[in-house]
Amino acid sequence: MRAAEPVKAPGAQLAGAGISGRRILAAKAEGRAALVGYLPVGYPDVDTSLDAMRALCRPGDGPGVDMVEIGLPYSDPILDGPVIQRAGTTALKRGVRTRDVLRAVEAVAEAGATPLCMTYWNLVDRYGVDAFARDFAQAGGAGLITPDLTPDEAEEWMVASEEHGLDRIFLVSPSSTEERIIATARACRGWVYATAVMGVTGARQRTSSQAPQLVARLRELAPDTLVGVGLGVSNGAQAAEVGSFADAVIVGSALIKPMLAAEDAGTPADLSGLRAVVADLAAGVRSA
Amino acid sequence: MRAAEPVKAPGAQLAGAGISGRRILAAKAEGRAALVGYLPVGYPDVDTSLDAMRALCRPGDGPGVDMVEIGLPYSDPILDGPVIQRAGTTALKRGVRTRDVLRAVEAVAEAGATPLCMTYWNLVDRYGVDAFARDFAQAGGAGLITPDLTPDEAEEWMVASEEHGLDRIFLVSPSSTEERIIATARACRGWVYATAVMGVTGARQRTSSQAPQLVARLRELAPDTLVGVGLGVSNGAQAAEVGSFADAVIVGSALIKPMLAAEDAGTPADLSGLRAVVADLAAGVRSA
Amino acid sequence: GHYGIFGGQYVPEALNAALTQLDREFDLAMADPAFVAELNRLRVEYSGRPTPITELPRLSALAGNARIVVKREDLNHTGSHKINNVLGQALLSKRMGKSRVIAETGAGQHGVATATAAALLGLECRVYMGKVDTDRQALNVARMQLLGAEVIAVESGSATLKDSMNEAMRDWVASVDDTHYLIGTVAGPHPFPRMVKEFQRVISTEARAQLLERYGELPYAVAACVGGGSNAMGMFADFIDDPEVKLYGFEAEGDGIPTGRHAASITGGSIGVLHGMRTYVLQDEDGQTVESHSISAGLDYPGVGPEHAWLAASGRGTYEPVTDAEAMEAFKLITQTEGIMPAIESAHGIAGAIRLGRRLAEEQPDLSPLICVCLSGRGDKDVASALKWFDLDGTPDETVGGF
Amino acid sequence: GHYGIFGGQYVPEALNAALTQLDREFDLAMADPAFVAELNRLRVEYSGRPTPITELPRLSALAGNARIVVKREDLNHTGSHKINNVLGQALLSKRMGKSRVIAETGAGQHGVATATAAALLGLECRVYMGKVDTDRQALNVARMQLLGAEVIAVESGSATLKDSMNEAMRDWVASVDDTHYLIGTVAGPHPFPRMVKEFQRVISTEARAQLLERYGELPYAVAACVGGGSNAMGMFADFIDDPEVKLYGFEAEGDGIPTGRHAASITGGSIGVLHGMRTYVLQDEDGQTVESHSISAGLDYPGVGPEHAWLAASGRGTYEPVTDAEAMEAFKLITQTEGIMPAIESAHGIAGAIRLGRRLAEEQPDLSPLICVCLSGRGDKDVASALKWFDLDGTPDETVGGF
Repeated sequence: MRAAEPVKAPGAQLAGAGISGRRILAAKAEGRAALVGYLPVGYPDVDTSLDAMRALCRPGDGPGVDMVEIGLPYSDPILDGPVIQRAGTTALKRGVRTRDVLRAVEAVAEAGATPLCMTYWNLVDRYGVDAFARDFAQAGGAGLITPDLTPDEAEEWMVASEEHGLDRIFLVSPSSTEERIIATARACRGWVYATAVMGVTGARQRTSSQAPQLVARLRELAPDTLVGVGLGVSNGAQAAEVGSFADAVIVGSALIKPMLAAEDAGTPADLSGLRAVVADLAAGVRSA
Repeated sequence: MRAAEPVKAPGAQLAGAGISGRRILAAKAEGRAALVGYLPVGYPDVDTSLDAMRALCRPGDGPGVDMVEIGLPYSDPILDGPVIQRAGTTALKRGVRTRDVLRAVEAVAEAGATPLCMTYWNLVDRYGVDAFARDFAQAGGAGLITPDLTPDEAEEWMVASEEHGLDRIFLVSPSSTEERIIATARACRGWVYATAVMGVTGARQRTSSQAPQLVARLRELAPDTLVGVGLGVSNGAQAAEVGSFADAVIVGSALIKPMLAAEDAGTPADLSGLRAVVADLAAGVRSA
Repeated sequence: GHYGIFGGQYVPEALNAALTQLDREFDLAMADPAFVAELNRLRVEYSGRPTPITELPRLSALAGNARIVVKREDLNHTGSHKINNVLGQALLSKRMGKSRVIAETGAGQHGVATATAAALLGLECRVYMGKVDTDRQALNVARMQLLGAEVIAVESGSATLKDSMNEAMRDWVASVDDTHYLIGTVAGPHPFPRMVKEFQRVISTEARAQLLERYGELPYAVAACVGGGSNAMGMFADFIDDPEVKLYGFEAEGDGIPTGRHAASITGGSIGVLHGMRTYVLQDEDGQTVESHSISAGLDYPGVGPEHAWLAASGRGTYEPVTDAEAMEAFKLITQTEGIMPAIESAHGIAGAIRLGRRLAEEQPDLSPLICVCLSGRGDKDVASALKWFDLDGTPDETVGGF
Repeated sequence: GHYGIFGGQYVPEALNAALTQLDREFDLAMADPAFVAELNRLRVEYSGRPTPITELPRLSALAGNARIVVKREDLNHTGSHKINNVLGQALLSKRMGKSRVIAETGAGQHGVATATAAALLGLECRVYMGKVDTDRQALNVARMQLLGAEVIAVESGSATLKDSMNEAMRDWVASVDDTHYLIGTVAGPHPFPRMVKEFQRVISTEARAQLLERYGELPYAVAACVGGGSNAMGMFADFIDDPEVKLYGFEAEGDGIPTGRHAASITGGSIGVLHGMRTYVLQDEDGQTVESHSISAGLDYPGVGPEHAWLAASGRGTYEPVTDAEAMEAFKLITQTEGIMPAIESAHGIAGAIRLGRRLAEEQPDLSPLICVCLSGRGDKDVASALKWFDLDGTPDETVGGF
């Protein structure tokens, strides 16, 4: 573990920001936090999931998300709450494959948002880390969010991400030590994913009081690092609140819920609920 | 255990023979073995069981048994085979009581046969050994056959039987040692019950080859003792065979079978089957 | 063969030779260092003896000032003290040249233990079990069959333990030449009560030494549940000659003695003859055996070993009844405070010890009595009964991850 | 935290602090004589250690020239080696000031063991168990509840063991402040594989001394079944540095590797990341975990402890698969020849040892190899499975006394 001295990454605003960091900085230039929306590829099926991601980017007349966190469904998603589990498990049952993420990347890029991928590590490991990085970058992807890969085990990924110019978004948590916050921020490229609560994904009634504290610790220990806050944001008001102290607001379960509701209603391709939530969130990050 | 010297009971033919021994000697005087028939009191009900015992004594025109071994049904009859178990268990379910044996004694005595009682010891123990002996003798009973009481545990019974003039019929078996055959014969009054086989009660296809051997050992070790042979005799021919070497032939299950059959046929009071078996047996002991 | 007026040999003459042989061979075997060494080897290497004693601080906190220690017979191979006896008798069978053993069993514990010893020593094995019991304990029937034993259901009488003893006796009368009847408790005709006591004596021999070593003193009392009474006799044996150590036997009171639905032969029975011995028996006015009732299959027997009858009558031992409800409360307490799920049999002993501890705290508040209870067996076999009692059905407390 | 390329810590950052604390506290505890003494006291006085080694002459006669000896972990309190680990981790939880433990369980053995240790030490306990497992093992659900634990059915994924691990991880991410996740095997993120190995090491420490004392030599091989691999790692630990002692791990081959219905991660899987570790995993082309299949619930896991992966990859250990059919044949053989009914898990180890003995008799007829197998648990829990396999239904062989 390195010594606990604040990161002064000179290129944080430049090379260190990576593709996705630059997108956040663009939002910052508009005086607002960036909005990151999570959707799993393959739910309710691959094609509809691509439509849903397009709807994330352009929900209607107003603005959409800045970045899409494309989730890769996995059999053993230990950081996911029930909503994402249901969507992911259903997608797997319906045959989604790792390679489908590449189509999703293209769709998101075409729709004007920055494509990231959120994936448990075994899927990348199995694909081959370098091969995945290569294909992902080639499809237009910006980087990976890795919920079960910390910098400690990331040697191969550091090399591959450098090689293929991909962002590395690692997670920090309220329980992270100073040393680890610094080291993780140093290992990231793009931004740092701050998990607002101790717990799994899922929309919560109230935003966490731990989130502002964690962001404050990050600001202090790694002042030049961009910070996205995830876990628990469910509506525009919460997005506005989080956007007031974070550089990016990440929303997942709240976007999937209307899709699950559509499926339950027998109209899985109906994205109107999703569009409404996105519109509310996009307005939220702009209202702060 | 006493030394292995042959019993020379001077009164074997007199006082030692007791009531039941004298009945055997009377049969002997006719040049035949005595016939002892077993029936449990209370099966199929008390009154019918008394009728059955009367039928044992006088099955029809011809002769019947010389003695009736009145069985007292017991909850845990460890020396009984399935036929007697069924009759006894049924009798208990229908409410037979220990005191009913006294009515049976009277009925048998009235019918001209000698009444004995075959009983597991706890029933006597519970009644009170002296009280039972007193009441039994008073009703006209000759003595007790005690399948689970050997002379070793019979101190109280020796006293009571002397007091009330009752016969003591203990069992010997093919596995009995010389010492025990002698001691048991000495403890008996009336006769000795030789169990023809190692096993429980029940009619058998063939008579046991152990029976003549056991009787021969008794004749040698206790020459003046009268010997009844039981366990397995089922028809006249077998009775004749056993009667050729024993002083008394004891039949049980073969008598109960027709009564069970009558119950199964819905005519529990029908004693015709029983009468036929008795007639055959009575003829058997007279044909040797 | 007698304990005061109790005990004896009330059996058909046909069994006398076998009982005499057994009596003699047992004495010869116990005097033969090779036999004793082999038995000891099996106890140590096969069954896992010595079993430990375990102090139960969290349970003791509920029992006045008592310090309750349990002797862990539940840790034996096959899960109870039963193995102590069957190893001894099975070895003795081999020594007598008998190639076959038969046994009676209630819920199946002694049957499983006998089948186990028979498999170990290559003996043929047949187990008699009441039809009522084979129906409700099908798993134990199969367990014996897996061990290579033949299981015979007994439909006569009340079709329970006492009838399976009767049937085993009937078998033995006919097969005594090549067969040993391996009785599972300190009951039956002489020499069984004596022999089984000696094979179970190891419980108290170990416990006495362990208590002295750990506490530097003899216990205030030793305690055990009593059905036939083999674990209790094993627990008492080496303490009988320590007059300062009280002996407590806890009988199964079922629904309560006044209800007539119990199995407390000493407290609620009367003197009689059953299964070859004179002892306390549950019987009616005529001497017919009355069915016993207990939630514990292993205590559900209408008689008791004759030496217990004698210890009770002579005042050396104290015998008290414990109801189903008291036993199940103790079952729950020891399970939840100590992580030891006892056989329901043993839970009667625990319940009695807790009651004793509480009573002593009132009567002699300055006393901190050390009470050693024989934990005769483990509760795995009784989980279904416990569920029923506590109205559980195996439903999880909550379900997550469903959609 | 790595074994060659295996092991590691593939977990959410949220757990890092807890794992780091655990790693440090474990080392401090093991260096603290008071902790070691307390753990040892519980092993001896509560669980009944040392467990014996038992030679199996009648079984060995079926295994070439081998002398098969079993280490009797089945004699432990709660019936398997699982207690060795839970006592250690539960004590450690208390030391870390955590008042609550959570655990995953498959058929329920580790859950019962954890609930037991929690009851003993007064810890709150929650057990996650796949919905498929709670449905088919309702008795074990109730057993944990009787011990005072809360049981949560997990419906996500395949609703079996691996999903209950996922759910326990999710709980832990949210509760790590006051909660210890008591993993039941040598799997999961560092330091679990190391810590569980150390708590299970007692198996081989005892066995090595016992073998040397009884036979005056080290064994030709030690053997054990391998699911997650905790009993095997315990059996191997003290022999790893004896190069002349071969280490055999026997994986569950289910219906056979070619059928795809098996649980042999080393023999029939590939390298991947699962449950926080890099190891051999059963996975599809994309890296999605594939469901494992074994008649033995305790081996029915699609991964394996990372040190086993390393022992296999390095050649120090030999890992072979054993089918359901081979294991059940061994289950029957040891039951009927030795009176020891093993857990079906352990029967895999026995089957492997018999096969090894026969193979050695052909290849090296002059060798009389001493093979020590870890008999990891008793078979009581598996009677129902065995019945089904052998097509028994608990019907007695015969009925007598009916009319």
